[in-house]
Amino acid sequence: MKLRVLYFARLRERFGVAEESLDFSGATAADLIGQLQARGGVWAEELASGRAFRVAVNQEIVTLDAVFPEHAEIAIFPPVTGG
Amino acid sequence: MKLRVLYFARLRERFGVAEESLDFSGATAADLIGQLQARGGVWAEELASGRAFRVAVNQEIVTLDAVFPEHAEIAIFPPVTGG
Amino acid sequence: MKILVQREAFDLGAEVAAMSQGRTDIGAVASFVGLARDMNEGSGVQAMTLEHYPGMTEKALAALVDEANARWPLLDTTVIHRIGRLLPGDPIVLVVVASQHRGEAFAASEFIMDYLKTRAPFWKKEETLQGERWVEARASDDAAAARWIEP
Amino acid sequence: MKILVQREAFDLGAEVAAMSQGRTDIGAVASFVGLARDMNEGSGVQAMTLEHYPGMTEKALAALVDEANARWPLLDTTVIHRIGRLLPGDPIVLVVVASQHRGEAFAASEFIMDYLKTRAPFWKKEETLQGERWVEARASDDAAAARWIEP
Repeated sequence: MKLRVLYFARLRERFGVAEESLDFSGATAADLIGQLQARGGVWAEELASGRAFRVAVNQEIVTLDAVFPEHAEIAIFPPVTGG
Repeated sequence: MKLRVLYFARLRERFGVAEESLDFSGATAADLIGQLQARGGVWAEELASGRAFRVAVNQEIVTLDAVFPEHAEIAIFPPVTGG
Repeated sequence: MKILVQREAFDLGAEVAAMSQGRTDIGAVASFVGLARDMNEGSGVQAMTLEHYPGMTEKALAALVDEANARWPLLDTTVIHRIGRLLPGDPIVLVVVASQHRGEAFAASEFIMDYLKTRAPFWKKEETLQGERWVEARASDDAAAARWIEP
Repeated sequence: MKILVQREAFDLGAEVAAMSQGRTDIGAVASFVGLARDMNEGSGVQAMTLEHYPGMTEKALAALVDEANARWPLLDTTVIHRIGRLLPGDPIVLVVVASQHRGEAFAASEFIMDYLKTRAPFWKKEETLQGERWVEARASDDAAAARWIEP
Protein backbone atom coordinates (compact mmCIF):
# COMPACT_ATOMS: atom_id res chain seq x y z
CA MET A 1 0.00 0.00 0.00
CA LYS A 2 0.90 3.66 -0.29
CA LEU A 3 1.89 5.47 2.92
CA ARG A 4 2.33 9.14 3.59
CA VAL A 5 5.15 9.52 6.11
CA LEU A 6 5.99 12.74 7.97
CA TYR A 7 9.21 13.47 9.87
CA PHE A 8 9.64 16.15 12.52
CA ALA A 9 12.32 18.04 14.41
CA ARG A 10 15.75 16.39 14.64
CA LEU A 11 14.68 13.46 12.46
CA ARG A 12 13.36 15.78 9.74
CA GLU A 13 16.70 17.58 9.72
CA ARG A 14 18.85 14.46 9.78
CA PHE A 15 16.86 12.65 7.10
CA GLY A 16 16.65 15.84 5.04
CA VAL A 17 12.99 15.22 4.29
CA ALA A 18 9.80 16.49 5.94
CA GLU A 19 7.35 14.27 4.12
CA GLU A 20 7.39 11.43 1.60
CA SER A 21 5.04 8.99 -0.06
CA LEU A 22 6.23 5.40 -0.14
CA ASP A 23 5.25 1.92 -1.16
CA PHE A 24 4.88 -0.33 1.82
CA SER A 25 4.34 -4.06 1.70
CA GLY A 26 4.51 -4.70 5.44
CA ALA A 27 1.76 -4.47 8.04
CA THR A 28 3.06 -2.90 11.24
CA ALA A 29 5.02 0.11 12.47
CA ALA A 30 7.95 -2.24 13.11
CA ASP A 31 7.85 -3.35 9.44
CA LEU A 32 8.03 0.29 8.30
CA ILE A 33 10.92 1.04 10.64
CA GLY A 34 12.73 -2.03 9.23
CA GLN A 35 12.15 -0.84 5.67
CA LEU A 36 13.52 2.63 6.51
CA GLN A 37 16.53 1.22 8.40
CA ALA A 38 17.41 -0.75 5.24
CA ARG A 39 18.17 2.57 3.53
CA GLY A 40 21.33 2.65 5.66
CA GLY A 41 23.20 5.81 6.66
CA VAL A 42 21.32 8.19 8.94
CA TRP A 43 18.19 6.04 8.55
CA ALA A 44 19.88 3.00 10.03
CA GLU A 45 21.51 5.15 12.68
CA GLU A 46 18.52 7.14 13.92
CA LEU A 47 16.04 4.26 13.79
CA ALA A 48 18.34 1.64 15.31
CA SER A 49 16.82 -0.34 18.13
CA GLY A 50 17.63 1.42 21.37
CA ARG A 51 17.26 4.88 19.82
CA ALA A 52 14.36 6.91 21.18
CA PHE A 53 11.78 7.80 18.54
CA ARG A 54 7.99 7.81 18.35
CA VAL A 55 5.62 6.59 15.64
CA ALA A 56 2.16 8.14 15.21
CA VAL A 57 -0.60 6.67 13.04
CA ASN A 58 -3.31 9.08 12.00
CA GLN A 59 -1.97 11.51 14.61
CA GLU A 60 -1.97 9.14 17.56
CA ILE A 61 1.21 7.71 19.06
CA VAL A 62 1.32 3.93 18.72
CA THR A 63 3.58 1.07 19.72
CA LEU A 64 5.72 -0.74 17.16
CA ASP A 65 3.29 -3.66 16.86
CA ALA A 66 0.52 -1.35 15.60
CA VAL A 67 -0.98 -2.45 12.27
CA PHE A 68 -1.38 0.38 9.76
CA PRO A 69 -4.84 0.98 8.32
CA GLU A 70 -5.26 1.86 4.62
CA HIS A 71 -4.29 5.40 3.60
CA ALA A 72 -2.78 6.07 7.02
CA GLU A 73 -0.86 9.23 7.82
CA ILE A 74 2.30 8.03 9.54
CA ALA A 75 4.69 10.29 11.46
CA ILE A 76 8.07 9.50 12.95
CA PHE A 77 9.61 11.94 15.41
CA PRO A 78 11.85 12.27 18.48
CA PRO A 79 10.39 12.21 22.00
CA VAL A 80 8.49 15.48 22.46
CA THR A 81 9.96 18.44 24.31
CA GLY A 82 7.31 21.17 24.41
CA GLY A 83 5.81 23.00 27.34
CA MET B 1 0.05 40.48 85.40
CA LYS B 2 -2.02 42.54 82.99
CA LEU B 3 -3.03 40.89 79.74
CA ARG B 4 -4.52 42.39 76.60
CA VAL B 5 -6.90 39.84 75.11
CA LEU B 6 -8.44 40.06 71.64
CA TYR B 7 -11.39 38.05 70.34
CA PHE B 8 -12.25 37.48 66.69
CA ALA B 9 -15.09 36.32 64.45
CA ARG B 10 -17.74 34.11 66.06
CA LEU B 11 -16.14 34.36 69.50
CA ARG B 12 -16.03 38.16 69.33
CA GLU B 13 -19.72 38.18 68.50
CA ARG B 14 -20.75 35.63 71.10
CA PHE B 15 -18.71 37.23 73.90
CA GLY B 16 -19.83 40.69 72.84
CA VAL B 17 -16.30 42.04 73.22
CA ALA B 18 -13.48 42.56 70.72
CA GLU B 19 -10.73 43.39 73.20
CA GLU B 20 -10.25 43.61 76.94
CA SER B 21 -7.54 44.16 79.48
CA LEU B 22 -7.55 41.76 82.39
CA ASP B 23 -5.66 40.78 85.51
CA PHE B 24 -4.15 37.36 85.20
CA SER B 25 -2.49 35.45 88.00
CA GLY B 26 -1.88 32.23 86.09
CA ALA B 27 1.01 31.29 83.81
CA THR B 28 -0.23 29.39 80.77
CA ALA B 29 -2.83 29.62 78.03
CA ALA B 30 -4.73 26.83 79.81
CA ASP B 31 -4.84 28.97 82.98
CA LEU B 32 -6.35 31.88 81.03
CA ILE B 33 -8.93 29.66 79.39
CA GLY B 34 -9.85 28.34 82.87
CA GLN B 35 -10.22 31.90 84.19
CA LEU B 36 -12.49 32.86 81.26
CA GLN B 37 -14.57 29.65 81.54
CA ALA B 38 -15.24 30.59 85.19
CA ARG B 39 -17.26 33.57 83.93
CA GLY B 40 -19.93 31.03 82.99
CA GLY B 41 -22.54 31.55 80.24
CA VAL B 42 -21.21 31.82 76.71
CA TRP B 43 -17.63 31.83 78.08
CA ALA B 44 -18.03 28.43 79.69
CA GLU B 45 -19.84 27.19 76.61
CA GLU B 46 -17.49 28.38 73.86
CA LEU B 47 -14.28 27.57 75.73
CA ALA B 48 -15.38 24.17 77.04
CA SER B 49 -12.90 21.39 76.48
CA GLY B 50 -13.74 19.73 73.21
CA ARG B 51 -14.73 23.02 71.54
CA ALA B 52 -12.45 24.12 68.73
CA PHE B 53 -10.71 27.45 69.38
CA ARG B 54 -7.20 28.79 68.93
CA VAL B 55 -4.98 30.85 71.24
CA ALA B 56 -2.31 33.17 69.84
CA VAL B 57 0.42 34.80 71.93
CA ASN B 58 2.04 37.85 70.39
CA GLN B 59 0.42 36.89 67.08
CA GLU B 60 1.59 33.28 66.96
CA ILE B 61 -0.71 30.33 67.52
CA VAL B 62 0.35 28.35 70.61
CA THR B 63 -0.71 25.21 72.42
CA LEU B 64 -2.53 25.40 75.76
CA ASP B 65 0.62 24.67 77.75
CA ALA B 66 2.30 27.84 76.42
CA VAL B 67 3.57 30.16 79.18
CA PHE B 68 2.65 33.83 78.62
CA PRO B 69 5.51 36.34 78.57
CA GLU B 70 5.07 39.76 80.25
CA HIS B 71 2.87 42.30 78.40
CA ALA B 72 1.77 39.66 75.95
CA GLU B 73 -0.93 40.29 73.36
CA ILE B 74 -3.24 37.31 73.59
CA ALA B 75 -5.91 36.44 71.02
CA ILE B 76 -8.61 33.79 71.17
CA PHE B 77 -10.46 32.88 67.99
CA PRO B 78 -12.20 30.07 66.10
CA PRO B 79 -10.30 27.86 63.64
CA VAL B 80 -9.47 30.03 60.64
CA THR B 81 -11.52 29.89 57.43
CA GLY B 82 -9.88 32.23 54.93
CA GLY B 83 -8.62 31.57 51.46
CA MET C 1 8.27 38.26 48.37
CA LYS C 2 5.13 40.39 48.20
CA ILE C 3 2.36 40.02 50.76
CA LEU C 4 -0.73 42.19 50.82
CA VAL C 5 -3.99 42.21 52.78
CA GLN C 6 -6.39 44.59 51.12
CA ARG C 7 -10.03 45.43 50.44
CA GLU C 8 -9.48 46.11 46.74
CA ALA C 9 -9.51 43.53 43.97
CA PHE C 10 -6.16 42.30 42.64
CA ASP C 11 -4.99 41.87 39.06
CA LEU C 12 -3.60 38.38 38.39
CA GLY C 13 -2.07 39.31 35.03
CA ALA C 14 -0.39 42.41 36.44
CA GLU C 15 1.03 40.51 39.42
CA VAL C 16 2.50 37.76 37.24
CA ALA C 17 3.86 40.33 34.77
CA ALA C 18 5.46 42.33 37.62
CA MET C 19 7.11 39.18 38.91
CA SER C 20 8.59 38.08 35.60
CA GLN C 21 9.30 41.55 34.12
CA GLY C 22 12.90 41.83 32.96
CA ARG C 23 13.85 38.36 34.20
CA THR C 24 15.01 35.50 32.02
CA ASP C 25 15.71 32.93 34.73
CA ILE C 26 12.08 32.05 35.50
CA GLY C 27 10.85 28.90 33.76
CA ALA C 28 7.58 28.36 35.62
CA VAL C 29 4.90 30.52 37.22
CA ALA C 30 2.07 28.75 39.03
CA SER C 31 -0.86 30.85 40.17
CA PHE C 32 -3.97 30.28 42.20
CA VAL C 33 -7.05 32.44 42.55
CA GLY C 34 -9.73 31.55 45.09
CA LEU C 35 -13.17 33.05 44.40
CA ALA C 36 -16.37 33.52 46.38
CA ARG C 37 -19.00 31.00 45.28
CA ASP C 38 -22.76 31.39 45.32
CA MET C 39 -23.17 28.07 47.11
CA ASN C 40 -21.68 26.53 50.25
CA GLU C 41 -22.75 23.65 52.45
CA GLY C 42 -25.77 23.18 50.23
CA SER C 43 -27.32 26.63 50.51
CA GLY C 44 -27.15 29.83 48.51
CA VAL C 45 -24.64 32.51 49.54
CA GLN C 46 -25.54 36.09 48.64
CA ALA C 47 -22.38 37.72 50.01
CA MET C 48 -19.59 37.12 52.48
CA THR C 49 -17.53 39.25 54.80
CA LEU C 50 -13.90 38.45 55.56
CA GLU C 51 -12.55 39.45 58.97
CA HIS C 52 -8.89 39.15 59.91
CA TYR C 53 -6.44 39.78 62.74
CA PRO C 54 -4.47 42.84 61.62
CA GLY C 55 -0.79 42.46 62.34
CA MET C 56 -0.87 38.70 62.82
CA THR C 57 -2.22 38.15 59.31
CA GLU C 58 0.79 39.63 57.53
CA LYS C 59 3.16 37.76 59.87
CA ALA C 60 1.37 34.47 59.32
CA LEU C 61 1.41 34.88 55.53
CA ALA C 62 5.12 35.79 55.58
CA ALA C 63 5.81 32.71 57.71
CA LEU C 64 4.00 30.50 55.15
CA VAL C 65 6.09 31.93 52.34
CA ASP C 66 9.29 31.55 54.38
CA GLU C 67 8.45 27.91 54.93
CA ALA C 68 7.76 27.40 51.23
CA ASN C 69 11.13 28.98 50.44
CA ALA C 70 12.82 26.65 52.90
CA ARG C 71 11.23 23.64 51.20
CA TRP C 72 11.68 24.52 47.53
CA PRO C 73 14.09 26.66 45.47
CA LEU C 74 11.67 29.45 44.56
CA LEU C 75 12.49 32.63 42.67
CA ASP C 76 9.62 34.82 43.87
CA THR C 77 6.25 34.60 45.62
CA THR C 78 3.21 36.89 45.86
CA VAL C 79 0.28 36.40 48.23
CA ILE C 80 -2.69 38.80 48.25
CA HIS C 81 -5.73 38.19 50.45
CA ARG C 82 -8.78 40.39 50.42
CA ILE C 83 -10.87 41.41 53.44
CA GLY C 84 -14.27 43.05 53.77
CA ARG C 85 -17.53 42.28 52.00
CA LEU C 86 -17.37 40.22 48.79
CA LEU C 87 -19.98 38.97 46.36
CA PRO C 88 -20.18 35.61 44.57
CA GLY C 89 -17.68 35.63 41.71
CA ASP C 90 -15.34 38.05 43.48
CA PRO C 91 -11.73 36.91 43.85
CA ILE C 92 -10.65 36.39 47.47
CA VAL C 93 -7.06 35.20 47.44
CA LEU C 94 -4.14 35.15 45.01
CA VAL C 95 -0.97 33.07 45.24
CA VAL C 96 1.74 33.32 42.58
CA VAL C 97 4.98 31.33 42.72
CA ALA C 98 7.87 31.57 40.25
CA SER C 99 10.66 29.02 39.98
CA GLN C 100 13.07 27.57 37.43
CA HIS C 101 11.14 24.32 36.99
CA ARG C 102 7.44 23.59 37.21
CA GLY C 103 7.46 21.00 39.99
CA GLU C 104 8.49 23.50 42.66
CA ALA C 105 6.03 26.17 41.51
CA PHE C 106 3.10 23.73 41.56
CA ALA C 107 4.04 22.23 44.93
CA ALA C 108 4.76 25.55 46.64
CA SER C 109 1.56 27.24 45.45
CA GLU C 110 -0.57 24.35 46.68
CA PHE C 111 1.40 24.20 49.94
CA ILE C 112 0.88 27.93 50.56
CA MET C 113 -2.86 27.64 49.94
CA ASP C 114 -3.20 24.57 52.19
CA TYR C 115 -1.30 26.23 55.03
CA LEU C 116 -3.06 29.56 54.53
CA LYS C 117 -6.39 27.76 54.97
CA THR C 118 -5.37 26.44 58.40
CA ARG C 119 -2.88 29.01 59.73
CA ALA C 120 -3.68 32.51 58.50
CA PRO C 121 -6.16 34.39 60.75
CA PHE C 122 -9.04 35.04 58.36
CA TRP C 123 -12.67 34.22 59.03
CA LYS C 124 -15.60 34.18 56.62
CA LYS C 125 -19.16 35.10 57.48
CA GLU C 126 -21.74 34.25 54.85
CA GLU C 127 -25.05 35.96 54.14
CA THR C 128 -27.69 33.43 53.13
CA LEU C 129 -31.47 33.56 52.79
CA GLN C 130 -31.58 31.92 56.22
CA GLY C 131 -29.47 34.71 57.74
CA GLU C 132 -25.81 35.13 58.53
CA ARG C 133 -23.48 32.30 59.48
CA TRP C 134 -19.80 31.95 60.25
CA VAL C 135 -18.12 29.42 57.98
CA GLU C 136 -16.90 26.43 59.96
CA ALA C 137 -13.38 25.11 59.50
CA ARG C 138 -13.30 22.05 57.26
CA ALA C 139 -11.74 18.73 58.18
CA SER C 140 -10.69 18.49 54.52
CA ASP C 141 -8.55 21.62 54.93
CA ASP C 142 -6.83 20.13 57.98
CA ALA C 143 -6.23 16.96 55.98
CA ALA C 144 -4.83 18.94 53.04
CA ALA C 145 -2.41 20.81 55.33
CA ALA C 146 -1.39 17.60 57.10
CA ARG C 147 -0.15 16.15 53.80
CA TRP C 148 2.79 18.56 53.95
CA ILE C 149 4.03 17.53 57.40
CA GLU C 150 7.42 15.98 56.93
CA PRO C 151 8.05 12.69 58.71
CA MET D 1 -12.59 23.88 26.85
CA LYS D 2 -10.36 26.23 24.86
CA ILE D 3 -7.26 24.96 23.06
CA LEU D 4 -5.03 27.14 20.94
CA VAL D 5 -1.70 26.70 19.18
CA GLN D 6 -0.44 30.10 18.10
CA ARG D 7 2.60 32.26 17.37
CA GLU D 8 1.31 35.25 19.34
CA ALA D 9 1.75 35.85 23.04
CA PHE D 10 -1.22 35.06 25.31
CA ASP D 11 -2.71 37.13 28.13
CA LEU D 12 -3.01 35.16 31.37
CA GLY D 13 -5.23 37.74 33.07
CA ALA D 14 -7.58 37.96 30.10
CA GLU D 15 -7.87 34.16 29.81
CA VAL D 16 -8.71 33.74 33.50
CA ALA D 17 -11.16 36.66 33.35
CA ALA D 18 -12.86 35.19 30.27
CA MET D 19 -13.23 31.86 32.05
CA SER D 20 -14.76 33.24 35.23
CA GLN D 21 -16.73 36.14 33.69
CA GLY D 22 -20.38 36.05 34.76
CA ARG D 23 -20.00 32.80 36.72
CA THR D 24 -20.49 32.41 40.43
CA ASP D 25 -19.94 28.66 40.73
CA ILE D 26 -16.14 28.71 40.34
CA GLY D 27 -14.26 28.58 43.64
CA ALA D 28 -10.75 27.90 42.35
CA VAL D 29 -8.69 28.81 39.30
CA ALA D 30 -5.20 27.31 39.04
CA SER D 31 -2.94 28.60 36.28
CA PHE D 32 0.47 27.72 34.95
CA VAL D 33 2.72 29.69 32.63
CA GLY D 34 5.89 28.11 31.28
CA LEU D 35 8.55 30.58 30.08
CA ALA D 36 11.68 30.37 27.97
CA ARG D 37 14.77 30.56 30.19
CA ASP D 38 18.18 31.95 29.30
CA MET D 39 19.86 28.80 30.58
CA ASN D 40 19.41 25.06 29.94
CA GLU D 41 21.66 22.09 30.52
CA GLY D 42 24.31 24.45 31.86
CA SER D 43 24.72 26.73 28.85
CA GLY D 44 23.24 30.02 27.78
CA VAL D 45 20.24 30.02 25.47
CA GLN D 46 19.79 33.04 23.21
CA ALA D 47 16.55 31.98 21.58
CA MET D 48 14.49 28.90 20.87
CA THR D 49 12.22 27.75 18.08
CA LEU D 50 9.20 25.58 18.73
CA GLU D 51 8.14 23.18 16.00
CA HIS D 52 4.94 21.15 16.17
CA TYR D 53 2.87 18.61 14.22
CA PRO D 54 -0.12 20.61 12.95
CA GLY D 55 -3.33 18.67 13.33
CA MET D 56 -1.99 16.17 15.81
CA THR D 57 -1.09 18.90 18.30
CA GLU D 58 -4.64 20.13 18.76
CA LYS D 59 -5.92 16.54 19.02
CA ALA D 60 -3.28 15.62 21.59
CA LEU D 61 -4.03 18.68 23.72
CA ALA D 62 -7.78 18.00 23.55
CA ALA D 63 -7.12 14.40 24.60
CA LEU D 64 -5.12 15.60 27.63
CA VAL D 65 -7.96 17.90 28.69
CA ASP D 66 -10.53 15.13 28.14
CA GLU D 67 -8.51 12.85 30.38
CA ALA D 68 -8.26 15.57 33.05
CA ASN D 69 -12.05 16.00 32.87
CA ALA D 70 -12.52 12.27 33.30
CA ARG D 71 -10.33 12.31 36.41
CA TRP D 72 -11.59 15.43 38.18
CA PRO D 73 -14.83 17.45 38.26
CA LEU D 74 -13.59 20.53 36.38
CA LEU D 75 -15.64 23.55 35.34
CA ASP D 76 -13.46 24.81 32.49
CA THR D 77 -9.96 24.45 31.03
CA THR D 78 -7.82 26.54 28.70
CA VAL D 79 -4.55 25.40 27.11
CA ILE D 80 -2.53 27.71 24.86
CA HIS D 81 0.85 26.67 23.43
CA ARG D 82 3.02 28.94 21.36
CA ILE D 83 5.11 27.93 18.35
CA GLY D 84 7.84 29.70 16.37
CA ARG D 85 10.86 31.61 17.62
CA LEU D 86 10.86 32.77 21.24
CA LEU D 87 13.34 34.71 23.36
CA PRO D 88 14.32 34.14 27.00
CA GLY D 89 11.55 35.51 29.21
CA ASP D 90 8.87 34.86 26.60
CA PRO D 91 5.89 32.79 27.75
CA ILE D 92 5.59 29.41 25.97
CA VAL D 93 2.60 27.61 27.41
CA LEU D 94 -0.50 28.50 29.45
CA VAL D 95 -2.78 26.12 31.34
CA VAL D 96 -5.80 27.41 33.28
CA VAL D 97 -8.18 25.11 35.16
CA ALA D 98 -11.33 26.19 37.00
CA SER D 99 -13.19 24.04 39.51
CA GLN D 100 -15.36 24.35 42.60
CA HIS D 101 -12.61 23.40 45.03
CA ARG D 102 -8.88 23.99 44.89
CA GLY D 103 -7.66 20.39 45.04
CA GLU D 104 -9.00 19.51 41.60
CA ALA D 105 -7.71 22.69 39.97
CA PHE D 106 -4.19 22.17 41.33
CA ALA D 107 -4.10 18.48 40.43
CA ALA D 108 -5.55 18.89 36.95
CA SER D 109 -3.27 21.78 35.96
CA GLU D 110 -0.17 19.84 37.01
CA PHE D 111 -1.49 16.69 35.33
CA ILE D 112 -2.08 18.54 32.06
CA MET D 113 1.42 20.03 32.10
CA ASP D 114 3.04 16.67 32.92
CA TYR D 115 1.17 14.90 30.13
CA LEU D 116 1.70 17.75 27.69
CA LYS D 117 5.46 17.43 28.25
CA THR D 118 5.43 13.79 27.19
CA ARG D 119 2.49 13.48 24.77
CA ALA D 120 1.95 16.69 22.82
CA PRO D 121 4.01 16.89 19.60
CA PHE D 122 6.14 19.97 20.22
CA TRP D 123 9.91 20.13 19.85
CA LYS D 124 12.29 22.84 21.01
CA LYS D 125 15.46 23.85 19.24
CA GLU D 126 17.76 26.14 21.18
CA GLU D 127 20.22 28.70 19.84
CA THR D 128 23.35 28.82 22.01
CA LEU D 129 26.80 30.34 21.58
CA GLN D 130 27.93 26.83 20.58
CA GLY D 131 25.31 26.65 17.83
CA GLU D 132 21.84 25.18 17.55
CA ARG D 133 20.71 22.08 19.39
CA TRP D 134 17.49 20.12 19.71
CA VAL D 135 16.37 19.84 23.32
CA GLU D 136 16.46 16.22 24.47
CA ALA D 137 13.50 14.71 26.29
CA ARG D 138 14.05 14.58 30.04
CA ALA D 139 13.79 11.48 32.17
CA SER D 140 12.32 13.77 34.87
CA ASP D 141 9.40 14.58 32.58
CA ASP D 142 8.72 10.88 32.02
CA ALA D 143 8.85 10.37 35.76
CA ALA D 144 6.46 13.28 36.37
CA ALA D 145 3.97 11.88 33.87
CA ALA D 146 4.30 8.37 35.29
CA ARG D 147 3.08 9.60 38.69
CA TRP D 148 -0.41 9.97 37.22
CA ILE D 149 -0.73 6.40 35.96
CA GLU D 150 -3.49 4.79 37.93
CA PRO D 151 -2.82 1.35 39.37
